[in-house]
This record gives sequence, structure tokens and C-alpha cells, in this order.
Amino acid sequence: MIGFAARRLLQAMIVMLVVALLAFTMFRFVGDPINQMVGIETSLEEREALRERLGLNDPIPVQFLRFITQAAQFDFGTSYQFRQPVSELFAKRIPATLELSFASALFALVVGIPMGIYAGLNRESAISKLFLSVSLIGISLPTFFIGILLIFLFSVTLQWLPSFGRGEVVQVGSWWTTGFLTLSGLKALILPSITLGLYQMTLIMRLIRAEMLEVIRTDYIKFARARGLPDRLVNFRHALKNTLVPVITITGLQLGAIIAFATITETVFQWPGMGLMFLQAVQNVDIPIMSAYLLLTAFLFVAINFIVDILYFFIDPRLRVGRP
Amino acid sequence: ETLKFAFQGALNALDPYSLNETFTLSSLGNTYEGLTRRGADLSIEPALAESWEVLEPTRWRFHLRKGVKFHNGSDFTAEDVAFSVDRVRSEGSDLTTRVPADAKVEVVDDYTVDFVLASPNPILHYEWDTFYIMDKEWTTENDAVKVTSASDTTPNYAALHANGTGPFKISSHEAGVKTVYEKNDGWWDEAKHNLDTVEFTPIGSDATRVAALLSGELDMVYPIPVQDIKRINDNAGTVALTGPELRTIFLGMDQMRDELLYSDVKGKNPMKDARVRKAFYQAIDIEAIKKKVMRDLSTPSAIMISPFLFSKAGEFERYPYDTEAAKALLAEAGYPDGFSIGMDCPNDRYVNDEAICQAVAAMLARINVKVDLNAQPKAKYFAKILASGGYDTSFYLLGWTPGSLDSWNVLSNLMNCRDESGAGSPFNNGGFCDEKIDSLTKEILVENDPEKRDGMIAEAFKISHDNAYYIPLHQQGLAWGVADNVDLVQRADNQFKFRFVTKN
Amino acid sequence: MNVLDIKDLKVEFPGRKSVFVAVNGVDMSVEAGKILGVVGESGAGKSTVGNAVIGLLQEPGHIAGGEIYLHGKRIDQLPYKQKRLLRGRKIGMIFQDPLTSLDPLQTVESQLVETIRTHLPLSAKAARQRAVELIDSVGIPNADERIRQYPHQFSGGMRQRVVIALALCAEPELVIADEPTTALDVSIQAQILELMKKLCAERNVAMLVITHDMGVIADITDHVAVMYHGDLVEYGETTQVLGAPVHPYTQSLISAVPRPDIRVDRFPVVNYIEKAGTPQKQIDISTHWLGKSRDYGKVSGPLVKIRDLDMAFETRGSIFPSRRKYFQAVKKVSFDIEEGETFGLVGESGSGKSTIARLITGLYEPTGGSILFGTTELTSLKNRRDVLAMRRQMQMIFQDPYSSLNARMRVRDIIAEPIKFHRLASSNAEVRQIVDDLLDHVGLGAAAGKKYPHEFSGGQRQRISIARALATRPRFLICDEPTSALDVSIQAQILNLLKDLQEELGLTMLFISHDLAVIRQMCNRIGVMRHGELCEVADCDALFETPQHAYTRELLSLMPSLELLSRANLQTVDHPEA
Amino acid sequence: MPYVSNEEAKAAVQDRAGIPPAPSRLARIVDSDMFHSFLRSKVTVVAACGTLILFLLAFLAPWVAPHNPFDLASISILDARVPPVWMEYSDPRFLLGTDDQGRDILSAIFYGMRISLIVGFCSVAAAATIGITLGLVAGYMGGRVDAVIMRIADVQLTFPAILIALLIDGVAAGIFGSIDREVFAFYILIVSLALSFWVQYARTVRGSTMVEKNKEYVQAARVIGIPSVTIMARHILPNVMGPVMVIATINLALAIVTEATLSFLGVGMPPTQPSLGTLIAIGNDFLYSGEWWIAIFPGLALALLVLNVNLLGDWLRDALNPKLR
Ligand SMILES: Nc1ncnc2c1ncn2[C@@H]1O[C@H](COP(=O)(O)OP(=O)(O)OP(=O)(O)O)[C@@H](O)[C@H]1O
Ligand SMILES: Nc1ncnc2c1ncn2[C@@H]1O[C@H](COP(=O)(O)OP(=O)(O)OP(=O)(O)O)[C@@H](O)[C@H]1O
Ligand SMILES: [Mg+2]
Ligand SMILES: [Mg+2]
Repeated sequence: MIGFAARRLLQAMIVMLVVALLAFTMFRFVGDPINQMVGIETSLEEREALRERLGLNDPIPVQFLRFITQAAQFDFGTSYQFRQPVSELFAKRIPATLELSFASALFALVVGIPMGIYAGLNRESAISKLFLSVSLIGISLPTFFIGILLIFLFSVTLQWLPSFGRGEVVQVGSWWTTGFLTLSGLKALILPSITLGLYQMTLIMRLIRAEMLEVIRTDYIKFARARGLPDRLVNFRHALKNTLVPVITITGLQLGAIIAFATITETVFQWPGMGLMFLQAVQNVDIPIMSAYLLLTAFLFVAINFIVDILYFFIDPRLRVGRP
Repeated sequence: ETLKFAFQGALNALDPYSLNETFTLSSLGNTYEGLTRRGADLSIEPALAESWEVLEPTRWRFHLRKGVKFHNGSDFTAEDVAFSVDRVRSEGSDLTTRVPADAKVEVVDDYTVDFVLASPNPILHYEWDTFYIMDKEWTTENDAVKVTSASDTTPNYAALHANGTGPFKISSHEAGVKTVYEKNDGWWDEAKHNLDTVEFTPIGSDATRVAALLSGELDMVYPIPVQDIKRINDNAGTVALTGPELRTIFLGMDQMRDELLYSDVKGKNPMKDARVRKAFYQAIDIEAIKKKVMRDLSTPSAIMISPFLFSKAGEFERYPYDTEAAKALLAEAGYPDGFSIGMDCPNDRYVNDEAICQAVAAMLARINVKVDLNAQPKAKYFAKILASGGYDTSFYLLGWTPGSLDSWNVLSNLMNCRDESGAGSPFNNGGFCDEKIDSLTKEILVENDPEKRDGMIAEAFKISHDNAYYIPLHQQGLAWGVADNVDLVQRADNQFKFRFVTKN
Repeated sequence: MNVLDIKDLKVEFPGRKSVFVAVNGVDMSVEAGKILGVVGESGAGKSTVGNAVIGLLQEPGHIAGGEIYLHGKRIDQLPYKQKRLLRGRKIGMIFQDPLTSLDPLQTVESQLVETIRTHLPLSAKAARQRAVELIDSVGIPNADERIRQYPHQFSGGMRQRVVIALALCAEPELVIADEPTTALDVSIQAQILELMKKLCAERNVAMLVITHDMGVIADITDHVAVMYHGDLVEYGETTQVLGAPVHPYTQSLISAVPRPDIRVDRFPVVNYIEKAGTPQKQIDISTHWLGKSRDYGKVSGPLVKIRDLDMAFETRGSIFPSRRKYFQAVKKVSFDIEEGETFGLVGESGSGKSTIARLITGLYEPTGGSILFGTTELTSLKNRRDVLAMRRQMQMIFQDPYSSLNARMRVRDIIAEPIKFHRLASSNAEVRQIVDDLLDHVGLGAAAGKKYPHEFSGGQRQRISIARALATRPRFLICDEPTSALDVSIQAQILNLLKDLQEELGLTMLFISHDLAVIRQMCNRIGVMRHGELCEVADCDALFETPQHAYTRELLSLMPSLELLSRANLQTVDHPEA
Repeated sequence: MPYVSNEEAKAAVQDRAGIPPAPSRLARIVDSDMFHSFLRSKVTVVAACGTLILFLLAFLAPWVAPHNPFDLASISILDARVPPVWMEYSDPRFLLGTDDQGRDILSAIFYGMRISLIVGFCSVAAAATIGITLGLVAGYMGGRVDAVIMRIADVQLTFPAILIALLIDGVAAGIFGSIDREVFAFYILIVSLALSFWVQYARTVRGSTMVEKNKEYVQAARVIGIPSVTIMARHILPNVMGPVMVIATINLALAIVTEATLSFLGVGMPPTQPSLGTLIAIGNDFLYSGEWWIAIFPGLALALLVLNVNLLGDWLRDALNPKLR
């Protein structure tokens, strides 16, 4: 296992290197950072000077190397927009994003899994059909649209829930801020996590349903029933577990996506997280944030996929052969 | 009282010289002050300078206000002014033009400062309402003399903390998330506001911003989309404040290249022909744009500056909307069947920018000009059409507010000749060149007689109008959403000053 | 008082165009403490009866008529919840396909413990204790450790025993055992049968045992029901039915039982055919597709030469080599197979027979030793073309017929695949012709080609698997329990086919079986395995008459008696070439 | 033999008797199990009809739509934001009202759906093809091949569609100079969406393949000598298609919606040719101002499309599984 992890770590390095390289080729196409950093009346000479100082005139490979050497020392530079070290900015934004991701993943799993099982077992039931259709309509509308509709309903019309922000946050430890401990913080989580989790919920639900339909027709489920096991055991321990490989694959990917790319939801709800910052960075061509962010995301995905691969081994003993 | 408000953009760095951008300067103007300030009607008022006089055309004397303290308690003196002048002109500052590079500062005594200029400049202090004075000691002590620049690798104290003389202190600031202001009890002026704290949150999404106002979570939001004005007015407890803004929206055309980019006309540039430009001009139904796109929240304009900023603006009139005349002009110019042209347009910069472009494209289609519209976010848009992108455009939409609120700024930035690299008028993206306008611009700069000066400005604008070098569209409107219990002043420069606010 | 009463049971599988009646008006009953045996041809509907009783017919199958009573209470119409309560506790079920009956993701232990705890009020520890005892009682050595493994780490016979343990663990009142001993060697089989008899005698359990093994029937059953084509053709006390069969099908069935005592050239076939079907065609190999010339060069010496073959499975992974655990499934095994001979492999369940088969076909990589096919060393074969050539010459019939068939392919495509792939036919029409022929030869009939594997009975699936293996016209065929799920008549038909192929074409076979009678008829030489080691290799007759190794002697002594099948009966039926 | 039901036995006899049943292709389709299971499910038939109608409307838009909203000369800003006919101030020319540029919503839906359908289907098909292929290879081969493919996937995951689109757009513009945006926009959209979606398929298929490849039917195929490629395509693929179908049908919605986002970043179709997603996004700005029809009708059209396609997908997945028929 340690060897496996070490190999993955090495691969992660390579992945991050490639990501950084790609990112650097790409930044040329995102726009000109200088325009976003100075007022429109700033003279051309000053723009040129700034560009020179930022090293933007250096050839791409030079910029890339500089970035990599610094990144290797955990120095990701200073944000063009905020004029603060990128790492500090990240540290401030990460709690918000993780809490939102956690809440929406929880929503997706807690609703998606039982509904998926139910729909898989009761293929013809009206409730499952209704649920499947409604969730589909939910995902066929764009995220921003859903977000705005929810805000319109729950904030403007009913005035139950806040329309933006994290509510009141409490400092926990030296740098973590949490919204879980205040009422307004919890209220503020509801709408964005539903908006964000809707797609994953639908996906997980339909995936489980589809897999359940197949698994419940296998011989071992038949035999489990013949042994008189209660439905709970048959459905969850035997049937569900056998559907899990694709489900955890997708859950892992989606979890990564909601942590890394909750951009639209965070924008709609002005959620002060990483996604919002990333979108702003793209809009404002904030290269240091973008590159550090992409590196972080790359690492996140390698890590998540590593965990998923480990989970495969836990779930399915047949996959353990030949693996250290 | 607490005022909670939101703006579409964020307040990033707190260093008053690091970004020459309206919202940043507007926000910091509640904390910092300049030697002058502008009142509700944008008239120049004394602020940290009690009065000033022009001793000779090249020597200005400012008498500073006594007894003013910075938020940290240190006194405001002439040294601070001299320090600020140096700092604002130093490398990394984005406001270097506030004080001419060749001007010298002479400290006469603790409360008197002289500015010695190389050449006369009647509008020297026009932009000083946003040239904020910093505390020399504080800045030096905190090692923040160098202007916070984007190329810095360590954070600058001044970028994260503020120490001004203004009516509000910044008590906490998280860039892009939240900024909290607190009342400055030791402010030198009599407070007309009744606020204790002000909370600012950036909200990027228009709909969310409006929703937050409608739901009563916020007291004030700006800007609001024009289409939501009615909704906000209909809502009990909120009202939309609208008014004219100073920004002029206009269309520019490539008149420099010998062959138009993104066009099916090869080997020549139709836009060099004034008839073609006039045809474009006359094909645009500005009233329809005003009514349908802007929902009446715009003022069609015949010149490139807001009528508020130029006394003779009333002398100009737009060419009438006339499709037939436009077609005739095109035919005359040799394009009876029209041609195709690529158009660049931002989609997140000005009020309904993309919708305006689409409407223009549809209108030009009626005179057989096929427009390929390329609407992009501002980062990509500006990177393409400005000097850094090699002025890669044939037809574009742009907006301009003269920072000094004076026409010379417009002429020198937009209407003088330029070369390929942008030397000259850097924002004359179309690159037209009219010697007469250039020479007028030079004269205007040094002319101290207002009457004569205005005459020359009018002449320059007339040349532009006659040749249709630009197609001015309108001054866009301001729209702020305010809760009924809040009273405030909406200034035409779109700056929001807390000192005008009362909440009950 | 009868525990189980089945009255006029009718089960239908509605198809798209017609309704298939799998069970047509069957009556049976089992008394407490008694064992009812059900025999009959493959596909007669035996398993279907069992499934109907426990209420787990595969969709779209359903009970179309009749009644089922448990202790006099009607159960076939009970609502789902109440039916569930019967399962495990009142009715224990052993499905025919033990290899797919276990959840692949749970250890044997957890499956046992959960079942025990569902039905009996035991603590987790006590339940585990009981689980270990059960596993021990079905003859799996080293139960304490073995129980923590996963089903795929068990051999076929071991899985079958786990399934039996699972069915018995809650001490149900009625046990339905569908082919409970097919994958077991005689000694284990004897142990299991003993266990079952004991259950009946001591706990008054009623049992319904479905089997093809006449020996088992004779051994343990009190009553016998004979099914044919969905009908119950004969029903009565075991002694009477076996001793004096009335129905012609029963008579011919009994006559076809292979004899362990003498060796015959061909197996007697059942010559009773009542309904229109596919009459078995006598084939002339020399003109038949299966006999078309093959281009293999003769080899000098043995065709397959196995030397010091070792196979160790990792049973516990760890980064530290010292903490890894291995299970040595095959230890230093060496033997030769001559061209054209049949080499039999018998031995204890779990002794490594299937593992050897898989090693030869390259499905496992041996941890040591060499396998020579002709002159080619198989373990070091890398070149794709060589591997391909080898594959075509060597085929295998898997022990588990069902899971080796792709559930999403039609039977016709499954069989056609190797023919098409190895380009053994020139046109699609020819492929079709060959497939239909093969299906005929294994007694399924061409129409079966349109169906999917799950629509077949256990024996029928096995036959599909055999047809597929024959489709490449192999030179060397590995048969892992090829006929374990077949009734004697089909078995005879298939074994005869194999024999014909061997005689005419010199087919070489590795024949793994538990059925000593079949081994005796089929094999030239025999290897006996135990605990991964080959303990004896001898000529067939020599082995049966003068066994050397103690284990071999034990095996032979345990062959189920066929005394009940009276001599008279065996002789009345004519043996074509006896 | 007992297996054969009477009719089948007769048919089999006929078969051998050399009476070739030569059904036409159509007859074979009509007679197939698939078609049969299709007809049996009413919901599926309705969904298929619904999908067909939507497709027809989209692809026959120039003939069925009352206006051509992409023809700039034919639209007038003065017609902007006219409500649907049943409301006050409506205009009988515009059944479902007009958008902020004066485009007829009904026609814009038809035209926009064509863009959305092409982009959506092509990108999902491309993503699925790439993803399934790589996933099969990675899962089946394992080892180094697997590591390389999966790490490429990780790199890919890091770049959301927006960034890929910017990259492709930039590179394309760099290579081809001033390009015909309308034509290229399609390719850019499809390629960037496909690139950002394939990983899901690849990882899912890989996971399932790793499970399937140890099953005995795969080993049986290997013993026959079937080459790996064929084993993957013919044996493993059908057995791992279940999750793929689920993801694909759901991804369709995501692709259509993401396309709109890309357009806003200036890399998609020009704003004068709004797709279904773009229409919704435009209409989104007018929700509070009471001009709901601009967003709601295109939204309904999209929801209808997604619903129908998913129902069809559900059926197809079941129909491909012989046990579920
Ligand atoms: N799901 C199904 N769909 C259609 N027909 C089926 C299905 N399951 C079984 N059958 C048919 O029902 C008949 C009886 O099957 P059953 O499994 O009861 O046979 P069996 O007597 O147990 O045979 P064997 O000894 O070979 O196991 C067989 O002809 C089989 O083809
Ligand atoms: N993948 C595996 N991992 C661990 N152990 C295994 C594995 N496969 C088989 N074994 C073990 O190897 C031994 C031999 O198995 P094999 O399947 O060859 O037995 P067999 O002789 O065919 O028995 P049977 O007659 O019961 O089928 C058994 O003890 C089994 O538990
Ligand atoms: Mg059976
Ligand atoms: Mg075996």
C-alpha cells in the first residue's frame, strides 16, 4: 500500500507538471492581465513597464520554469487582483468551499442513494417515476437558472433564507472559519448546497437505480433472499455494495468537481469560496491564482482518484489480486 | 445605524494609488481624502486644502486645513502632501497622471504647499478629488512607501490597511468578500450622515444583487439592471434611483488599415470612406435602442462627451436615423450590396453592451451590412482591441468617461493620431488621424480662457462629427437600488459617498 | 403429516411468441424426516419445481396453476412479506449453481454470520462459532482460517459446500437441495450425504433432493419422483422405482447409468423419445465438419508435458513480504499427456484440479514449473501469433457453465464466435450451419441458438459450454467437470461424442471429474490429487483394480452403491456395443 | 428434445428442411426483441415520438418556424419583449412572445434547439467514444497503460470546459488567423465539451472493466483465443454499458447548458445565433422584470428534450439487458 501511494505521489507530481505546462500555454488566450490591473487611462509605457516587471514578456518556458521552481518551494506568487500571496488567499477561501461541498455532497448522497435504491427495487412505482422525472427537469435547467429560481422563491418571496453569502461565521482554530455553528450560517448553506448538489444527486440516483436493476437479478441476490435475509440486508449489504464500483467512481469525480468547480453556484450565491475566486481569476486574468489553483485541483483529483482506487480494493476483493 | 450595500465588483487593494478605477477610488474616498473633493453636483469643493490660488500660471498655492488628524491620530501637514505627491508619481502607481511628472512641490510652511508646473495647466486640480493624501509617518513606519504593485511578491501593508482622514475608517477588510467601515468620530467636517458602520459585500450576479435588496437583506445595491428598475420600484420598501452617468458609449471603426480585417471587402478599407461611416451612423435607430434596450435609461448623444461636462454640447445634433439615406450613402461609396464586417463587443463591461451590439448588428443588416458579432468578456475583449492586442478590430463598441471630467481628456485619449504601437492617442483604436484635431488638442491644454477653450473644443468635436470619425451612441444611465428608509446622493460619476447617507 | 405438498403444479415461462410450460401438473409430497429424490432429464423442470416452492422463480416465470402447501398451509399465494419469513427458517434452499450463489464481495464468514443471526438469536461471537462449526461439518479443512476468505478464493466444490452450510444453518424444516453434490468428490459427497441423513433422522427435517446421480438416489432417498419434459412420469418408493421401473423413460434412464465395474466402449444411450424433438443423429466424423482435416504436425513424445508445476495464491496482501500469506494450491505437479489419450484427474474437492486446468490454458501464471505443449513452452509464450495458434489447439470446458457464458450474448453468437474468429468457416451461412449442428449434437436443438444463457437450465448451460469448446475443433480439450449437471442420458450422448472425436481424430483430453464411473469409462490414464499434490498416476484399469495410494483406495471404497439398480434391470436394456 | 416448444420445433424442422426463412431487413427489425420491448412500453413510445418531434422541429426549423430569428434583417428591436399571445400587449405574430432583441421565441427555440442538439449529441458521443475506449483499455490492460491513461484523465479533470474552450479557441485563432467563427464555433464547442466530459466515462468504464475482466466469461473468451480488443468490445463493453448510458443521457443536458456558458465567454456561437441554453441564459436576466417567457419556454423545451432522451435511454439500457426484457 505504501509503495502504491508513493508511486501515486510521483505520478501526481508529473500530473501537476503537465497541468502547469498546459496552463501556461493557455494563459495567453485568456486575455491580457495588464488591462485588468490598471485603470484604462494608464499610459502604454507604464503598462509596458508593469508587464516587464511581472515577467510577462519572458518567453513562456522561462515563465514556466520560474513558476515551477517557486511552486516547488510552495510559493505561488502574488495575486494580480488582490495583491496578496495566493497561498494566503486560498487558506481564507478553502473553508467556505469545503463546507459547501460537504453540505451538497451530503445532500446528493443522502437523497440520491436511498432514492436510487428505492427506484431500482420498485421499477414501476409511481413515486420513483415521479422522482426520476422531477430530478431530470431539475438538471436540465442551467445551474444559474435554478439558483435564481430558488433565491426568488425562498429569499425574495418567502424571505426564509438568505440570498447570498455565508451568514455569520465562527472562527475555529487559527484559520478555519465555519458556518456550521450559527443558525444564519446553516441557513445560508441550504440553497447553494441544493443548487450545487442537484446534478450529483440525480446522477447518483439514476446510476444506482440502473445498477440495482441488474444486480437484483443475479443469483447471489436470489440466494440471499432464499436464505431469508431481511430486505434491508439484501438491498443494502448485498445489492447496493455490488453496485458501488461505478457509483464511487462517479461520486469521486463529482466530489472533485464540486470542490474545484462550483464556480457558477458560488457566483450566484456570492459564496466566498474557491470557485468564485477562480471565476474571478479567469475573468481578470489573474495568472498566479489560476496557475496555483490548477495545480491544487490537479492534486485534488489525483488524491480523490487515488482514494477511489483504494476503495475499489476495499469493496471488491477480486480486484486485490496482484496489487501490493 | 448600519448600512449594508453591495456593488457588482470587489474592492481589492486598499492602497489608494494602486488602481485608477472608479469603484476603488470611490470606496477609498470614504476613508481617504484629497486636497479637494466634489460635492453632490460634482462641483469642486475644498477638502484637505481650505483654499488655493494660482499665483502665476505655473505656480499654484494650496492652503491646508489645520487640525486634521489621520485615523491613527497623527496630524495632517504639508509634509504629507509632499510625500503623497512623490508616492503617487512613483513606479507602480496607477495614478501617476494626477500630478504632472515635471511639476515640483514646494513646502512653504506646515500648512502651505506650492505646486510649480513646467507649463500652465488650468485643470491641474480637476482630478484631485481622487488623489488621496496619505500619512507620511504611517506609511514609512509600516514600510509601505513603495506603491503596492501587482508585481510585488510580498504583501504591502498599505494594500491591506487604510489610514486616511476621511469620515470612515476601515475596520476589517477581506478582499472580494467583505469590507466593514466604521464612523470616524474625529472627522474634521460636520457629519451629515448618521451611520455608525457600513458593510460592503461584492455581489457579482445581477439577479442575486437585486434579490438581496428585494428581500431586505441589503439597504443599497448598485448597479441594478435596467430591466429590474420597475420591479424594484413596484416592491414595497425599495426604490430605484436613476440618473444620467457621464460615460459615453460609442462605436469606433478601423480607419487605419488599408484592408479591413474580418470582412469580405478585400484590398481596401471601406471604413476610410466618410460616406460609409455616415451610412452606419444613419442606419442606427438610437431611439429604438434607448427605448427597447436601455428602457429609456440613456441619453442619445451627438458628441463624445456628456453634455454635463461640456457647455456647448447643445450645439450638436445627431444625424437622423434614415435607412434610405444610409443605403444611398453606401451605394454612393460603391457598396450598393453592402459588405460584411466583424464587430467586437464586450459583454460584461457596460450597461447592456451586448444587447446594444446585437441591435446595431440587426440595424446594419437592413442596409445590407452583415455584421459578425464577437461578444466577449472584458478581459478578452480589451486584450484584443487595445494596443496590447495590436488593435485587432474593425468595428467595436467602447465607453469613455473622462477622468478629469473635461473634454481635453477625450480628445487626447480618443481623437488624436496614433501610430501602430499606440503612441499618440492610445485609445483611438480605429486609428483615424486628423491633423486639425491634434493641433487643437495641444492648444486646448494650455488655454486658460474658458470661453476660448470651449470654442476650440467645440471645433474639434465638430470635425469629428462632420467626418463621423466616431458614432456616439448615448450616455448610459445610472441605476441604484435603495431601500426606502435610506437617503443618499447619487452622483453622476457613479461614486457612492457614505457622507451623504442618512438612514432612518 | 406431510411437510410439503405440491398439487398439480404448473409453471410457465411466457415468451414473446409462445408460452413455455416448464412444469406441467406435478404432484409430490415430502414427509417429515423423509427424503424425496427428484430425477429426470436435464431441462425437465426439476429446478423449476424447487424455485416455485421457495417462491423465487426467475422472471417472467410464474406459477400458472396448482397449489403448494407447507405443513398444510398454502404458501404459493402468500404475500411477499410472509413468504420471506418462511425462507431460511422454514425452507432451506440450495440452488443448482453454487458458484454464482455467493455474494462475491462478502467473506464467507459474513454471509454465514448474517444468515445465522437473522434466524437465530445468537451473539456475533456465538454466530461466528457456529459458522466455523458448520463449515467444518461440510468438510472444509482449516475452517477457522478459510472462513475469512472470499468466495472466489474457494474451489467449486468448496463453494458448493458453503452454500449447503448456508442453507442448513438455521435448521429449516424443509430443505430443497438442487444438485447438492455435483462438484464434490466421493468422500466429501459421502460426508455431506451422511450429514443430510442425520438431519432427517435426528431433527425430523424433510428433504427434497434434486440430482442426476442415481447412486445418491439409491443411497439416501425414501421416495423418488421422475420427471420428463415437465411431467411427472413416475413416483414412488425408491426401492420400487429403481428396482422395478414402470415408465419406459425411467427404465431407459436406469439402464444408462455408467458402470464403474467394467469398461465399455460406448455409453449406452437412452432410446426413449416420447415427444418430437431432435433425434440424435449418428454422425460420421470423417465427413463431418468437426472432422475436417487439421494441420497440426505430429509431435514426438507426449503432447503435454508438465513439470514441477507450482501455484501459490496470495491470500493476504501486505507491503511487507514477510506478512503476506500464500496458499499453495498446486505443489510440484508433474505428468505427461500423450497425443490421443484421455488423462483423468480425480481427487479431493479443492485439491487444485481446476487450478491446473487454468494454468495450462494460461489463465493463471504459475509461480513455478514448466508446461510444454508439443515443443512449445507455454509459460514463456509472449508472441501474440503463437499464443493464438496455441489457443486454437487447446480448449477448455469450464467447471461453472453459467458464469463462463456472457449473459448478454445469444447462444448462437457465443458458439459462433470461435468459429468466426479462427476463420474455420468460409461463409456466414456455413457458420450458422455448424452452430446448429453443434447445438444438435449436444442435444439442445438449433432453436436454442436464439435464446440467452439465463433462459436455460443448469444442464443445458453446460451443454452450451461444451458446444463452444468443440467449435474450434481443438486438438487438446480440457474438461473440468463436463457432465456434472447432466442427466445420464445426455451425459452418455456427450461422452460418446467425445469418444468418437478421440477415436477418429486423435483428440487429446484432460478430463477432470468426480464421477469415478465416468472416469473409468473415459480415461486411459488417471492422476489422483490431494492437497495440491499428485499422489498417484496410473493406467485406468490398474488404478481401479490395484490402487496404490491410501487416498485412492479410500476414494474407490466410497463409490456410491448401485445395488438397488438390480442386475436384472441393467441387463434388460440392450447396450448397443457392450 | 424437451427444451423446444412445439412451434419452435416445427420451425427448427423447417429450417433444416431447407426452407430458408428469408425475412426482409424491415421484417427482422419489426420482429426483433428490441422492437417488441419498445412497443410494449408505452412511456417509451411516447418518449420516442416526443424526441422525434423535437428533432424534426429543430432540423426542419427553416420550414416550420414562423420566423427566422437568425436573419438579422428580419428582426426588429422594436418588437422586443412582446409577451405571449394570450397576454396583454401581445402581438399575434409572436405566439410565445419575443426576446430582448425582438426574436420570436417559438422560432428561436426551434433554431436554437438545432444548435443545442448538434452540439449536445456530438459532444456526448465523442466524449463517450473516447472515454469508453480509454476506459476499457485502462481497465483491461491495467499496470502502466492504466496509470498513463488515468493520469492523463487527471490532467484533463483539472481543466474545466471553460478553460479548454479558451485554449482551443486561442490555438485555432492562432493557427487559422481570422476564421469563420460560425463554422468553427461548432467544432470548438464540441471538442471542448467532449474533452471535458470523457473522463467520467473513462473512469467509470475502467472501474467496471476491472471487475468484469476477472469474471469467467472473459476468461472463457480468452481461452478461445479472442484478441483483447475483441474481448473488450464484444464481451466487456455490453456488460459495462449500464452506467455509461446513465451518464451519457444526463450529460446531454449538461452539455447543452454548458454550451451556453461557453458562448458567454465568447468562445461559442455568436450572440446573434442563440442556442437553447443561450436563450435561457438571456431570459434569466428578465425573470425579475416579469418577462418570464424569454427563459421559461426555452427552459421547458430543454427539459422536455432531456426528459424524453432519458426515458429512451432508460428503455434502451433495459432492452440491451436480456434479463430485463
Ligand atoms: N428464465 C427462463 N426463461 C425461459 N425458459 C426457462 C427459464 N428458466 C428455465 N427455463 C426452461 O425451463 C425448463 C426447465 O428448467 P429447469 O432449470 O427446471 O430444468 P432442470 O430440470 O433443473 O434441468 P437441469 O437438470 O439441466 O438443471 C428448461 O427447459 C429451461 O430451458
Ligand atoms: N484465486 C484464489 N485465491 C486463493 N485461493 C484460491 C484461488 N483459487 C483457488 N484457490 C484455492 O486453491 C485450491 C484449489 O482450488 P481448485 O479450484 O483448483 O480446486 P479443485 O480441485 O478444482 O476443487 P473442486 O473439485 O472443488 O472444484 C482451493 O483450496 C482454493 O481455495
Ligand atoms: Mg436444474
Ligand atoms: Mg474445480
